Parts: sequence; C-alpha cells; structure tokens
Amino acid sequence: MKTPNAARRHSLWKAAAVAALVAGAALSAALAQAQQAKAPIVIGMLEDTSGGASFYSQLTANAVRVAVEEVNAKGGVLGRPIKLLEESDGNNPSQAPALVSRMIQNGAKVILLNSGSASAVASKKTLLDQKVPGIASTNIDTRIGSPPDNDYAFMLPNPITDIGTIYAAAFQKMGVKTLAVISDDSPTIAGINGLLLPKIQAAGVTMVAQEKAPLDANDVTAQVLRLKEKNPDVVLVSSLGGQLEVLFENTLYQQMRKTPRFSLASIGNQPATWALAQANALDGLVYVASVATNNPRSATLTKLLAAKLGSKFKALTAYEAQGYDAVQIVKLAIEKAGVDDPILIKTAIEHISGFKPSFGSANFTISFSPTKHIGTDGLCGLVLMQFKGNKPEAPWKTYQAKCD
Amino acid sequence: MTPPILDCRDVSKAFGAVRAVDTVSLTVYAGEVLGLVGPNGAGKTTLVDLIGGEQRPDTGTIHAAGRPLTGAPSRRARLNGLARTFQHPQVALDMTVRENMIVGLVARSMGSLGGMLRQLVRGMAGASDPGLDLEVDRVAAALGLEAIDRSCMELTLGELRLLEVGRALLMKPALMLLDEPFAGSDARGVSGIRSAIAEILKSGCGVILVDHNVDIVASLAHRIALLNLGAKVFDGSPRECLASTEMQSVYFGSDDGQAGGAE
Amino acid sequence: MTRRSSGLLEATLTLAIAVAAIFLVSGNPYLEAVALLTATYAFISLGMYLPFIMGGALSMAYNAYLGLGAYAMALVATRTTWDLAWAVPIGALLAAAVAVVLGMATRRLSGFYLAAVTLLFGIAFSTWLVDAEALTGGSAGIQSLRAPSLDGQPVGNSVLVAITILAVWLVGLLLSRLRASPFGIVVRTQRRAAIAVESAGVRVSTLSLVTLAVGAMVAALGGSMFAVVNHAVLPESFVVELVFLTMFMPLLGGQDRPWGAILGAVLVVTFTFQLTFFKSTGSLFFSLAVLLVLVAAPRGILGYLLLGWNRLLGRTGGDSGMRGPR
Amino acid sequence: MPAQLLVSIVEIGCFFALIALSYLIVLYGAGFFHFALGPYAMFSALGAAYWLSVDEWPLWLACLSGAAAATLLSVLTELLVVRPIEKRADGEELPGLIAVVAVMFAVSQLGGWLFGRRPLPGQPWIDLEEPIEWGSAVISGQAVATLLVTLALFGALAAWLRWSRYGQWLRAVGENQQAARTMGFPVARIRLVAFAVGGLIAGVAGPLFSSKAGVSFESGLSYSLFGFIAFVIGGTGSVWGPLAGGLFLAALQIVASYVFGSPSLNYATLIAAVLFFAFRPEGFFARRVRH
Repeated sequence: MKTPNAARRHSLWKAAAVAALVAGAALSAALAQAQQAKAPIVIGMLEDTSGGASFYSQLTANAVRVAVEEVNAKGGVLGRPIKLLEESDGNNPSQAPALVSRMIQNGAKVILLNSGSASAVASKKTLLDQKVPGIASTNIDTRIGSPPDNDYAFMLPNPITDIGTIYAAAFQKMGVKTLAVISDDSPTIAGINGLLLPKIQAAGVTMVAQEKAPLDANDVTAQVLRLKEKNPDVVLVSSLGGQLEVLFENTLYQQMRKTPRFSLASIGNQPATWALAQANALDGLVYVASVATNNPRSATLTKLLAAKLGSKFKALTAYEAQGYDAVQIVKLAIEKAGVDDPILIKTAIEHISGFKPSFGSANFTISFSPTKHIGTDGLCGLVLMQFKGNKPEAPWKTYQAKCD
Repeated sequence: MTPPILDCRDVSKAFGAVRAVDTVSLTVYAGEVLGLVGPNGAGKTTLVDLIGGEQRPDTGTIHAAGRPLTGAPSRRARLNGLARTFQHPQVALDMTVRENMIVGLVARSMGSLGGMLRQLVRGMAGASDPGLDLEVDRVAAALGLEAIDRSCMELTLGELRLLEVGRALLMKPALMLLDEPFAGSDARGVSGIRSAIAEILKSGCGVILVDHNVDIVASLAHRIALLNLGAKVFDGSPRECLASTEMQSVYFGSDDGQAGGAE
Repeated sequence: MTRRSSGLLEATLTLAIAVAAIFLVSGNPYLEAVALLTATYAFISLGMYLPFIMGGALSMAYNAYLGLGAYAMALVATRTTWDLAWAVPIGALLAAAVAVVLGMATRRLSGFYLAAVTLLFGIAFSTWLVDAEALTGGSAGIQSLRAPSLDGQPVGNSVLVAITILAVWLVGLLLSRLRASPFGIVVRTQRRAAIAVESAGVRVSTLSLVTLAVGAMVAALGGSMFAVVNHAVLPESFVVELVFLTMFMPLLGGQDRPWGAILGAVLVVTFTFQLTFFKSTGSLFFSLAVLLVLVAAPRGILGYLLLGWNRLLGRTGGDSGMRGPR
Repeated sequence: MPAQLLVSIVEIGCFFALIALSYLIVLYGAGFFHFALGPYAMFSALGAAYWLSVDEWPLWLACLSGAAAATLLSVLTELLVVRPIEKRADGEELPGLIAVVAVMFAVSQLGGWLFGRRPLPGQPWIDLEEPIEWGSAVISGQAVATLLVTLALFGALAAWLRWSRYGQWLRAVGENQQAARTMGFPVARIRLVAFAVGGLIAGVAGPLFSSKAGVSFESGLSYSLFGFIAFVIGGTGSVWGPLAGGLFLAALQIVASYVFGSPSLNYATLIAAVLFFAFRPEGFFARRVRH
C-alpha cells in the first residue's frame, strides 16, 4: 500500500489536472473506506483488440462482459455491482505490465488476463509487486501458474504441457515417428513451443523440420514446401490462429494433403476464421477443443450467449467458456473473502476446489491451493476434435484423454 | 620572382563531344586580379570548377602556390588556399547571414575527422568563442553587409553574393575565385563587389574574376584572359584586350549581356 | 541578454521541469512506466535530431539502434557478471558502428532512396532479432534481467526512471548547445548548401557519418535504459513502426530546439497512452496534427512559444535558434 | 524448384507490380515519389474487407468503394499536402518526403480507426470449387484473377499513356514542370490526374491481393516499400518496367525464403535494394538516372 507521502504526491498530481488518468491506489483505498457498500467492485481485464491475439481475446472479452452483466443483474457480489475495466496491449507483452498497474491504480482488485500468454507471463511480476491476484482465463503457457513469482498468478485452462502430454500419447498410439512444425513468430507461440515440443519429443517423436512465418506473411508456400521435403508422418500447426493459420492450412492442404494435420486450440475455437479456408482445406485437421458435448453447463452457457450476443455468437468455444468461468471464480472468491481486498481475494481463490466449469467434460473440475495455481484437475478439460466440411465434426476417433 | 599562386598548364575538359575547356594555361600572382571573360558557354565556369576542384580535368596540370592540385577535391583546393564564390549562390537560406559566414571561419578546423570530433565535443561542452563573432562582424562591416543576424531569405541577390565573398574571405585564401559576381546584381550589388575586391586585395591574395561583362571586368582586372569555345584566345592588359581583334571577333554579333545567370 | 546567460536560463529551466517530472512519477508504478516509454521515445527522437532535423538526412533505422542498446543491456545482465553500467557504452558503440557501416553503404543515396533502404534495414533488423534465437532469445526475447546494484544494494525502478529522465534532459541540453555551436552551424548549412561547405574544406560525407553515429548512440542509450527498467527485452518493442512515431515528434514539438523532440514525445504518449478519450484515436490525432503542422505551422509548438517569448522580450531574431527551418 | 513457387511468385509479383505502376504514373505526372500508395492499397483492402464482413456488402460494391476511397485519398494528398508543401520547399526534396511519410502514417491510422485494428480477411474475386491442378502445382481462382486484372491494368495504362491526351502530357510534365508550365500545359490538373490514377491502381491492387492473406492497418508500410523497390528495379523507362521489377522482387523473396528459410526474405530484399539503388538506380528499363 502507499505511504501518506505518496498520497500527497497524488493530490498534487491531481491538482496538475492529469489525475483523470490515474486515481492512485492510495486514493482509491481512501475512497473505498469512505464509501458505503453500494460502491462497485472493480475488476480489470487485459485484452488484445488489435494484435495477433485479438482473434480469440475478443471472444473471451465478450463472454466476460456477458458474465459481469449477468452477475450485476442478479444483485452483484456482496450486494455491490461489478465494474469492469478494460485495457488492450495489442498482444505486446512489454506494454502489459504498465496497463496492469494502470488498472490497479484505477482500483481493480482482480485482473483477468486474456491477451496473449506472453503478456500474462510478463504481468506476473507486476501482480506480485502490487499484491493483486490475476487469473489467466484462456492463456495456456504453463509458466503463468508456475514458480517463480506466481504467488498472485492463477490459470484456468489446461496448460500447454497437458496438450503436449495428450499429443505425445496420441502420436505414440498412431505410431508416428517424425513430426514437422510450422508456427507464427509471436512471443506467445515461441513460449508455447518451448514447453510443448519437448514433451512430444520425449515420447520418441523426432522433429524433422520446424518453420516460422511472420504474423503478416502474405505467402507460406516456401515454408510449407520446406516441410514437405522432409516428408514427415504428421504436421503440427502451432499458431495464434486467425488469418495466418488459415493460410497455413490452405497451403498444407494444397501441398501435403495426405499428411495428417494437428493444431493447438486456436483455429478450432475461432469459428469466424473457418469460412476463410478453401473448400475442404480443414478436413481431417485435429485440434484441441475444451468444450465437450456431455457438459450441461456448456449447454446453458450456449443459450445465454446466443441470447445476449445474437449474430456475433457463432458457436460455444473454450474461449467464451473460460472467460465466463473466470468471472464466476472471481465472484466466488470475493464472496468467500467477504471484502474486496486483493490479498484476501487471492487467499480465497487458493481455497476454491471442485469448481464445476462450463468447459471440459461433465465430471471435470477446477481446484486451486497455495501450491497449485493451475486450476485444472486432470486432462479431461481437453477434447480432441476433428474437422469435416470445414467445421469441427466429432471427437477424434483415434485417441481421447481420460480423467485420472 | 615568387612563384604564381595559381599555375594551370594545358588544362582540358570535355563533356561528351563538347570540349568545354581546351588546353588552357593560366597564371595568377599575389595581389593580382585576373579577369576571365568570354561569351556564355565559352567555358569560364567549367575552368573555375576545374581550379576549384569541383571537377577533374581530363588532361593538364594545376599548381597552387607550387603544390600540385590537379583534380583535387574542392576540399584540398580550399586547404591549398583557394576560396571561391558561386555563380548561383550556395547559401543556406533558412539560416542567418552570420551563420553562413561562420562556416568559412570554422570549416578549416573541421577539415579532418579528428577536427570534426574536436568541434563536436567543444560544441556539446558549450564552449563559446566570441572571437568568431568579432571576426565575422569585422569582415561583414568591411563588405558593407548590415544586420547580419537576418535570415538569408531577406537578402537580395547582390547581398547573397557579398555574403559568399565574406565567407570566402573568412577562409583567409591566397587566391579567390569570383564566379559571375555581377550576374543579376543591381548597381548597389556591383559597387558592393567592387569594394569587396579592393578589400580582398588588401589581404594580399590574388583574384580570378569571371564574368561575361567585359567592361566591368576590364575596369577591375590587371590582366584579362579571353576564352572562346573553351580555348584561351587572348591574355593581356585590359586595354590591349578590349582593342584586340580576338575580342572583336569573339563578341562580334554575340549578345553582350544580361543572360549571365543562364549559363 | 547574452547567448551565455540565455544558455544558463535554458539549462536551469529545463532541469527544473525534469526534476518536477521525476517528483510527479516516482513511487507510482504506472506513471513510472509511462515516463519510461516517453523517455524512450524522446531518446529515439533526440537521436534523429542531429542527422535528420539539423542535417537533413532521413535515415530511419533507429529502431535498430534502440534495439542494439537494449539487447546489449539484456545480454550483459544475463550472460555476464559485469556491472550493468558497462552495457551502456557497449550498446552505444555497437549502434554507432552499425550506423557508420549503414551510412557508408548508403552514402550515395539521399531523400526517398535513403529513407527506403534504411527502413528496410530496420525491418531486417527486427526480423533478425526474432531469427537469431541463440543470441537474442528469438521472439520470446530475454527475460528477468538482474537489477543494477550500487555497492551491493539493488537499485529500484524509481531511481532508474529518475536517472532516465535526467539522461533525457542532459542529452537534450548537449544537443541544444551543439546546435548553436560551429559544428551545429556547419551541419545545418550543408543541408542546403553542401557544395559551399565542401569547398570550404569540410568533407560532407564524413560529417554526415559523424552525425549518424552520434544519433545512433543516443538512441542506443535509450534502449539500454528501457531494457534495464523493464527487466526484459522483446523484439516487439523494436519494430520499425516506432520510427514513424518518433520522427514526427520534433516536427510537432518544434524543430528549433531539441526540446521540441521531447515535447513531442510527451504529447504522443499523452495522446496514445494516457488520455482515455484518445485511446483508440491517439495516433490518428497525432498524425493529423503533424500534417497540420507541416502544412500550416512549420515551426512546431515550441517554435511559436519561443517566438512569442522573444516578441515579449522585444528581441528580433538575434538568436539563430529562433528562426524557422524553412 | 517446385512449380508451386512460380504460382506464388506470379501472385505476389503482380501485386508489387501494380503498386510500382502507381509509383510510375505519379512520378511521370508529378515528378514525385508517392510513398503513401501502400497505405492507400491497405485502406482500400481493409475498407473492402470491413464492408464485406461486417456490413455484408456485395463483393463488387465493397471493392469499388475501396478503390474509390483510395483515389480520393490520393487526390486529397496532392491538394492539401503535397502541393502547398512543395510550393514552399523551393526545390528541396526533404519537406515533400517528410510530408508524404506523414500521410502514410495518417492513412494507416485512419484505416485502423475506421475499420478496426484487427487484421481482416479479404475475399477471392474468382472462387473455384476445385482449384486448377497444374502439374504438381495448384492454382487458386484468385491467382488467375490477380494475373488477369494485372495484365488488363498494365495494358490499359500503356494504351492510355500512348493515345490519350492526358496520357501523353503526363510524361512531358513529370520531366520538367517549369518548362511544361511555360509551354502552357495545365500542370496542376495533370498532376491531379496522375495522383488520381495512381491512387486508383493502388486501390484496385489492395482488395485484389488481400484475399490471399488478409490485411491489417499496418500492412501499408511493406506495400509501399516493396512496391517502391520493385519500381526502382523495374526502372522508369517503360510502363512495363514495374511489371518486370515486381516479378523480379517477388521471385527473389520467394526463392530466398525457400532456400534459406523465411527470415531471409527481408535480408534478400535489403541487399537487392542496396545494390540496385547504389549501382543501377535507373533499373532495368533506363530512362534517366534519378538521385
């Protein structure tokens, strides 16, 4: 918390007529005491409205807004409404810390991180320094919820290392010997590959080729042909999704139609991009979904979002579900804590267990503890889906993860 | 007898088929004004550029104060004591008269990389040298340039030419090239240049005065070299020159004037 | 008022502003971050001031020089046990060397051709940052730099930000002096009258290499401070788009003084980062303001402030600095 | 070398060629390197994509509107920025350069503000059910469309320059505007026509190309740069120069990234630019050295 000295600086600062930008933590703490219970509880959301992560970040953001609206409609938390602050870092991790501290300055008691994974990783230290909990609703970079500096950083979805485990198992079952990987050059994907690929290689799969393309690439024929020359058993596309992944898939479909293709969560969870693919270009593609047909909560959420978002809402994806669940967890924690004090909220989150999310299969749960900041209990938050007719058709026959 | 400040031997320069300068020899001595005259396109400016080092001659040699200078880049020419003005004044119009003139004074100290770095450090250290300003003021006054903290945009063509003379004088040259100093100047400009030349001679250096206006040149020069079609067709005292048959033939029927700037 | 005393006034006035800025931001993590961003922009913009605004050569590879400073700091912090202060001269010299080589490769070019090639170099550099993983950590960058330490004690960010702000002030002051000095005068003259400067004995090509090297060093200094305060570097931070923001800062702020570049940086950050009203439209607003200034008010904001100040003192443009560039 | 690379080279080369052609037209008519052409192409493409995906306009309407917007922007640039600034610059090149770079920046920001800062997908002009198989290569309908439109535009421009009155005047003016003015050419109007035609070509090229990989408000810079390099490589001697330059640059980029991996695309471009600018600034089809 701030020293009175700092508080005085702030009033000066305000006098300098720039305070519109920053009501400092000291200021807001003072206000919080002064005000009665009706004052809103502030939650910050770091998102990406312009960068490579915007394709999924905005899906999540929509669901978060709906969830907040719903909570407030039902009388809010502790009888107080939730106020949502939003900042976009354009998927640039070096901007994330400043924006996170800005939201904290403006009174945010919890931060939802749903820009790129790299932004979440970059924000860990800031959250720790200012002792405000942050929840990565969709980011899957394992480092977010793992030491060091993870005291105030939590993550909701299965980490990338789980995806690695599943694909490793799947490839073994298929008898895959050689793998080729094509990625975009975003820092998020760089971090993810660093955690994902070793897991797969550990399972005895040799990576015969790895190609990168810049996010604004106009053509990836050269890269794909370089993969083709190594003629691998399978190709893994690891990207943020969006137009570039479609370009990858189109070109792979043209050049390596016979080779089985796998992807991360991205493309399967971005219905808007399916239409951009050439006819049948996505067919056979296997990706990691997190929404199972047997989860009743998924069905309820689908109805809610369809009602609230209208035509903007194409199909329920992990991104919406996890955004929605993140808000529920925050609500739960604040109610447990009984006040909107960041440190107490953080402790409250650490005591949430057996939470039933609206993603993953029916019996899938999320639990946190002081030593477990990655919420998922087991692998069945993840479902491998396969495309047909440029749409996710059915769970993949060859392999599915079981909950342990 | 002292060696000439400038000694050109059989200098030639061709542009494609055009022989702009054709085996010309020239000498200039200290305290002497050599008039270089000829109609437009006679090769005056090209010859000046060869001497000034803006261009290299195809053949022939140039010596300044005994040191070879042939085809030297204009910097070296300058370091060997040649300073010049330009037919189309080369002045930074967006700056003040004083600033443009100071260049002539400080440039010598920035002739080498080491010198540049020294000046760089001095500049950052904020070392100010009032001596510079005084020197500029003195020369400006001598040339009759007033209010030298004006922007050069406010100057007349004549004043710009005076500024160039001033800048050249501040280089303390042994030889000064005045390239068409009267072109486009009004009466004031002309008289300004006249007194400027007197000022230059005080410093004991030689002058090459290039102009197509024979009468003005004749009234100022000790000696006149007449160029035509790139070749030197006459070299002698102004009176002889004006009387010479070459002069008649060269200027016979040719326009004697105004278009000076068009060369 | 003599030039010397006005110089003293300039120094003290600007220092006062810098100190005030430090006082306002320190202790507030967000404002410190904003101040750091402003300072970083200011460093690039100041780096461009000498070769571009004064010298008239639009060399645009400044994202590379910034990056060299930053990665020098990151590598020293993560791969050596040296005092981090060493990273500053290393980065600066590296940047200067690159600037000189690029300057030599492009010495025949000017105007559009120079701009195009230097832009390409900037792009190639950021590609290289992502490509050379062994050295630069690729697109994941270099994380968790150790904090600099003063006799055993780690130096906090507030202090580092304060140092950064003071560094900006110092560079601004040095450049402001340089501008009015003989060196500055020759640099500004060769922009319009290169032939005259050449024939006065200065090798213009060498002179422009010197200015490019100095500019690169300034930008690199900014990069080093940026890296050490963020405790991390990422290739994203050094994309060529940065240069489009920074090259216009002196035009908006005013070209007559380096302070204009800093003023421009403050304005840009205020528009794009702080004023919530401008959030989405900040850069648009800035670019339109720049166009307006270019077309209608070439002196830029500071230029007109200084002009007014002189009118106030009843001074006619005695100080060359007061004159508009064109 | 796999045939598929040829297809990519033609697609990308045609796009570079069109931008380079716009450079050429503006240079002919106004003696000016119009750096902002890339952002115009971006603006047109982004606008078309936005109107297609958000407002669900028909393809032809979206693309026509995009091209019209680009043309308008180009004309406004000449009227509001370039003309007044060049008037003041008395022959100095830098002010014009700074101004046009500022326009580049402004147009990009305007696009981002109007149509959002997220990348948007384009839409193919020819959408084949099954792409054409050509040996080992696959040719998408859009590749065909790109080639046809490019050739058509080049043909049209060549004819326009040869036979139309303004086309013929264009060259004369770009050479020496002073002379043209004294000879009584309507210089101001000819300049305007040049900017308009340049903007139009860029405005068509944008949507045509964006269906391949989408477009974002930041795409304009690379369009401008690659277009400019293609233009310099091609030379100003012939209206077909830009086509040669575009294909050459595209081939260089694609082959480089095929042989050495994708980063070398930018390295190769840089090296090509340095070499050409320094040693053959007049390009393939020489007219006169521009420096």
